[in-house]
Amino acid sequence: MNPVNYLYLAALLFTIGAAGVLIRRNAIVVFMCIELMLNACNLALITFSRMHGNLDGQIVAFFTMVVAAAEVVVGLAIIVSFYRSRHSASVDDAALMKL
Amino acid sequence: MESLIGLLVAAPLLGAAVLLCGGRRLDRTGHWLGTGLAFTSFVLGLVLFADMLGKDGEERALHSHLFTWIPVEGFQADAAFQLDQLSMTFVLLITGVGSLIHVYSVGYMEHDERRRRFFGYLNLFLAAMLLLVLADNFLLLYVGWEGVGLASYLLIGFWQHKPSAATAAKKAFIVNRVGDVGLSIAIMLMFVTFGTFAFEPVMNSVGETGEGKLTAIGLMLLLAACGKSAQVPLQSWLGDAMEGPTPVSALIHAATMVTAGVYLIVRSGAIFDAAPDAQLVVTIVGAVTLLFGAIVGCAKDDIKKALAGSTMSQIGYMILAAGLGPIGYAFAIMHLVTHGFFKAGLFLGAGSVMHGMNDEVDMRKYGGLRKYMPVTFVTFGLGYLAIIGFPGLSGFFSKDLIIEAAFAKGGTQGWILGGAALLGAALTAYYMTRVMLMTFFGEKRWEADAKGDMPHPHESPKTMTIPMIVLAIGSVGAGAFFDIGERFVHWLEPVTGFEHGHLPDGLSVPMVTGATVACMVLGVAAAWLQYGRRPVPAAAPRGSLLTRAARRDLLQDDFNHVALVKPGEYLTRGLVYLDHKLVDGIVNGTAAAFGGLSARMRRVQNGYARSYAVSMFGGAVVLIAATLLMRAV
Amino acid sequence: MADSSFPLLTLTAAVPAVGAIATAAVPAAKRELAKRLALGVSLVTLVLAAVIAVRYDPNGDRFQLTESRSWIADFGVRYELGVDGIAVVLVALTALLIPFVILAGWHDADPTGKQSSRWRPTQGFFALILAVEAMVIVSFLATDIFLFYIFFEAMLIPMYFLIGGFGDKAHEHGEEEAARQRSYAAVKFLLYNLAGGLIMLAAVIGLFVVTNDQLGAGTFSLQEILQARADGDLEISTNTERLLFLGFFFAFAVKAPLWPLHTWLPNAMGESTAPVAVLITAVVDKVGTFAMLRFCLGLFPEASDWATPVVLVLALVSILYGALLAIGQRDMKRLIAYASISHFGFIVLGIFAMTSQGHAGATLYMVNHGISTAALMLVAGFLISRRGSRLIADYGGVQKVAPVLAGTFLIGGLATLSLPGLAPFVSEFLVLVGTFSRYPAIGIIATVGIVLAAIYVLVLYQRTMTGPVAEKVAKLPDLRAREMLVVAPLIALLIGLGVYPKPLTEIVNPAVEHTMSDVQKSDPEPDVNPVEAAHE
Amino acid sequence: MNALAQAGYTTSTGEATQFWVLAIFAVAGALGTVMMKKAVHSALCLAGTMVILAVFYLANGAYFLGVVQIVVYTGAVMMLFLFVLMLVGISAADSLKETIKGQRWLAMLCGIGFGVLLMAGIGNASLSSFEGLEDANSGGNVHGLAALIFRDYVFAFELTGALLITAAVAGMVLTHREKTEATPTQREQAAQRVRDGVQVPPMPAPGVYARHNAVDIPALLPDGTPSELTVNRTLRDRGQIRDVSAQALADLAAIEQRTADYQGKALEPDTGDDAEPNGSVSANAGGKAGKGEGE
Repeated sequence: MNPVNYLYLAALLFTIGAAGVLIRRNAIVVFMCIELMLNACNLALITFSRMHGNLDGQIVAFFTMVVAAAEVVVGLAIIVSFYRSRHSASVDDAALMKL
Repeated sequence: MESLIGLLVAAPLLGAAVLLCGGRRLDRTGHWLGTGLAFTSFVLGLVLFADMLGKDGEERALHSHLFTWIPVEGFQADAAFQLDQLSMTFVLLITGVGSLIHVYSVGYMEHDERRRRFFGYLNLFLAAMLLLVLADNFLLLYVGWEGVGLASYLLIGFWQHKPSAATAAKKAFIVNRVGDVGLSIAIMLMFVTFGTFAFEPVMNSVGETGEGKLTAIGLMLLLAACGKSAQVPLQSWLGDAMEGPTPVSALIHAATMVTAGVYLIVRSGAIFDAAPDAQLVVTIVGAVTLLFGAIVGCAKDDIKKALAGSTMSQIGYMILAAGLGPIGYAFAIMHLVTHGFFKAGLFLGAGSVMHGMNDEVDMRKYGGLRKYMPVTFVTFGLGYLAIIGFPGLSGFFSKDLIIEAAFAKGGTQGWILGGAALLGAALTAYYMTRVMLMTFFGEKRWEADAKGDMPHPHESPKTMTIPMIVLAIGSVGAGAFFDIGERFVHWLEPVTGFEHGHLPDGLSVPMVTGATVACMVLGVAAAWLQYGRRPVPAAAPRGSLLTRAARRDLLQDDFNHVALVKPGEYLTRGLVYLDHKLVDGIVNGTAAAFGGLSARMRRVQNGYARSYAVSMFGGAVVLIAATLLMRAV
Repeated sequence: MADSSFPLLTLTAAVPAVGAIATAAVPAAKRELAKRLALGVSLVTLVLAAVIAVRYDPNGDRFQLTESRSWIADFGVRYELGVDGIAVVLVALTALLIPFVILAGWHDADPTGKQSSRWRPTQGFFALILAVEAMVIVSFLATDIFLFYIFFEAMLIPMYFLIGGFGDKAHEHGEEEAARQRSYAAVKFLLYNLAGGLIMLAAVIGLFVVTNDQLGAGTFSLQEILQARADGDLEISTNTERLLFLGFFFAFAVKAPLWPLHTWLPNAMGESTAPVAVLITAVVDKVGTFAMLRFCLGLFPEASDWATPVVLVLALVSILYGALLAIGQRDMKRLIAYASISHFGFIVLGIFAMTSQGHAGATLYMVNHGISTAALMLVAGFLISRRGSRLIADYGGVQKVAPVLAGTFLIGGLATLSLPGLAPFVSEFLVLVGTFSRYPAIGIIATVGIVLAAIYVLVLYQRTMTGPVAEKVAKLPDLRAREMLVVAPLIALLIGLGVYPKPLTEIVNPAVEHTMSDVQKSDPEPDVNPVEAAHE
Repeated sequence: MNALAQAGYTTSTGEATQFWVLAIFAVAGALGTVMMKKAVHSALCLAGTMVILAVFYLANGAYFLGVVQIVVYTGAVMMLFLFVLMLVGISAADSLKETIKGQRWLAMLCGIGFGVLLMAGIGNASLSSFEGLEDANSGGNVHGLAALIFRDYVFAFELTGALLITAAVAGMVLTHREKTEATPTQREQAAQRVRDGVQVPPMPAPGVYARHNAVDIPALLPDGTPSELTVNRTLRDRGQIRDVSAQALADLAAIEQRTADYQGKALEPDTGDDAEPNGSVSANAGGKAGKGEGE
């Protein structure tokens, strides 16, 4: 089997995640979908590093994870405070950008 | 000597500048300054005349080149003067009659608080008219041409508080402008054809180009002449021009300006000689106008309008003569000069009558004035005899010569033109006798004017009578003086050329002369029968169809109104509407369309982060597709 | 004349620019100071312009007093100034008119008292006028197309504020209607000219690309491009040249304005104060016609030749259409605006007649039209400011109460109908002759325009100045000293240039010959070789 | 692994089978994450997918990252998610019914297009050849990474450290709520209740008159209708209220029936005195509203 399949898988997962982000209203689920996308990217990166035979891909994936962790912290905090003020975790309730 | 030519124009121009810019402090002395400067240029003219007589025929023409006016690649317009016998004739006429009328105006305008400005305008007119006749190229002539138009505009509308006067002035200027179009097109044609528009080179190289172009130039010049000299079809302004003060009518609309057209045609005689078709049209216009004016003159009750009709008709004679070519040029100018004398005299007389009658112009309210203003009566009478061509007086000679020349053209044309001229002579006698009888004979028919005070006619002051006397002398003697031994013809011959016309066989000079006199007698008799024997009704009878048409200037104004004015108004209104609705509407419509479009497009901004995300995602898709396509290509 | 080390041209443009900033900085209380400062600056500029006119040598190189600094090296944009004869007279015209504009607008921008004391309209007004002057002068001087373009567009900003901010208070439907119309006019002006400028920008870039392909290094320098064309290094393909020409021409036709792109002018001139209206029609719009003559003909001769028939027809339509609409107007400022449209038609006619008389006439026409319109419009402005109405119907018999005003108005009007002896006649006749000698039919039709001109001028004069005195007019004061100071010199110029235009023609002629050689045209020969008059 | 070194193009069949089996589960998990109605289930599906990904990492020779994936993601991050879920609780946001018109179809369209394009891109990227990580991982994967992190990427590493700290602080700041005024004493609360007049007595306890007193069972009013006031608000928001009123009413009816039988007379007059409890119901409704404001 050619490891390119890993890339196909990554692409598939990324797409699914993206679709989830667009479809779901619950902020937390949306967040999970984002995590899913990140993971898909990581998989791709790691496959690349294997293809090119050096570890830089893994390093990038590593940083991605770190950043993702930080992002999760902040994002969830935002969700919590938003819930406090609105009693809702729906992204559609934050529609202040409406004209 | 050449330098004097410049002074000739400069003197009245200076007067105009000083009087118009001088302000109130000149109000008391201004009119004498104007008159003095007019006389100055008259004296200068005499000096030059004397000098010219000193030389013989061909060397008499003087040239003075002041400066290059418009120097552009391939286009040389000079400010240069040319004083030959033709110009000299006009200079003397203009400055002489002009000076007399200045003097007359001193008395006539005495009670007008804007007299200073009036004299300023008069001087301006003199300057422009002198420029017109002294210019040595058509472009400079054009300057004078429009200059006299401006002066005439200012003077016709001098009593601007009267809407009728303002309208008449505007009408005169605009109709003249139509003629000016002709003149400027003629100049352009000359430039394209000869590469220049100075008199000498153009006339010298006439032979080197085709007749077609010359005909075009000639017709365009004729159009200009029609505008300035109130010839059919551009005659409509002259009648209304009588709104101006009477001295103006005498100087500009009888003696000098209106004859500029004749000058133009005679001056460019070489062109017309080479373009017979154009000449034919000129004669036709002349003949038509001389009848037209005469008919109008027969029906008018307003003394000045009647005289205006007569002027139109007399200039018709001149144009007719000028159209006859070398046979007629000299006679045209000669009639022009004599007409300048007697018509100016007649107008001044009319002015004197109005002066005594509270500015009443309706002849039906005159009558029996000969007892009250004898001097006016005598001078006016002499002018009257002169214009109807009473044997021995100047009109007799000049008009008779023109009629002979008309017959001498030969063929049917000759007969038609001559017949028209004869008929004109009869009509002239008729309407002038009518004026004479209604004004000075019969019992008095005076009425109180609008302010309710009865006129008590009296003789005018010396400042007014003296010029009338001088002009009367001129109108008696000038013709004989000119005609005896063909003095005038020989004087002009070097410029205009001359050839004796030969009457068609079966005609002889005495026969023509006799016919003329007979016609004159007929006209007088007819008028006496109608106005001399029985009293003149105070209210004009309804009259025949022709009479009524003639009272309305043969419907010329109605025609212009229907044919030009109304359509013009509709056109402008329509265009204003279109400009607002269509041209502007398209622009504003586009703007509105964009407004509506954006109003729809902002609906996309529904504020939901998710739908924004969709558009982002879609953008990403498009980008990837684009990159892939790029790589595939 | 050799390239002088002293940057005279830059100085001429810089003086009003600096003056504008200084004027704007004058504190609110010192209003009079601001006015005097602005007037002084404009006079200094006039002196400098005179120096240019003196230093310019008609028989010297095509472009003189040139300056050249590198600006945006990557795109070959240079700061290049230089004058040819046409630019000299137009710079002189601009510098000459601005002092009169400032004098005429002396009280137009005095605060009405409603605003707070920090409100400084006067300073702004005069600063904006000076800014416009500076930009116009640069665009006349620039020989680098990109530099020209920038100032050609930048002009719009101060003009926008002058029109929208300081409009004519007199309006039949009261103050707020006036304000509405004003902002409408300002926006219309801006959008029209921006649209034109946008298309021109595309053409400018296109030109750069072309030069970049063919000369190796792209350039905006007019002189270099002309040189390259002359040497045959630059061969623009027909279609490209036509497209570029259209891009340039559109912008200039909007600015000039040519039918049917004209409708912004009546609004702008009608709603703005008389001095600003003069600024628009006598100064700013001249950039358009000037640019047609310099850039359209200079850069794209073949394309100009190709477009000539259409342009001539458009010009002809403008002449007659403008005159006819002028006859139909009820508002005197709009009437003068439409008259200007007619005159711009004459100018374009002269430019595209491609004869030296036409070109010389068009150039003189720009100057003369500037002066005559300024005279007429400023006097009209004085009249309007007295009576507080722009409607012709509200006047009558002014000549009786204010003879001097009426007289100057009449002279301005006579100049507008180009009476011989006044300056406009010379240029108009040259244009007509130039057109006639190549296109007789068009020349004849255009000549009809002089009759229409007589009609709209005299009707205007008759309705306003003559007849019985209208009520509310009876008390009108005659011209004041300041106003005389504005009008008298203009009238003197009209007469002077009408009688003796030689000084102008001498400066213009060589430049005209250059342009004629650019378009590779020569005047049509007369049928008969002119026989030299004896006294020549 | 060594086999893999020679055959530079394909991987061992073992890995292949592992990939195909696990990939299916991974995709299924991902789909579950998106589709599950309840957030908790989504979280669990996601966790599953992540674990599978961790296995793939290991298979790809990224041992360190594989472990980190399990520890950090599946361990820490997902737990964090569950905590927040517990805080926020379930809400109307969970319903999968789409509210924005056309959103779902657009999303689907873009998603499919995106996926197809991406795969096409990978497809024609001609990535046939690849060399494994043998020599890269020769000194051990962790050493290799460490060498890179602390030599080449040390600066980025430092930055991420700073980033993490900032994030931690941010989390605290965002969730921290400053107490502005002193908590009202019992007396003040009582005074307040009397002042705004609604629901003067304390909230009724859940389960009153009900069969049993579970916390999610509303108390029954004298006429047998349930009073939602008696149930915790979070439960109310989630709609997790077990309504037993019907049964209670049935019992009540049975009791009355029995009484009636006992007394041997029909029960007409009983309906008249329903006015009072109705009034209390309305009062309760008002009280509910009042509580709403009070929050």
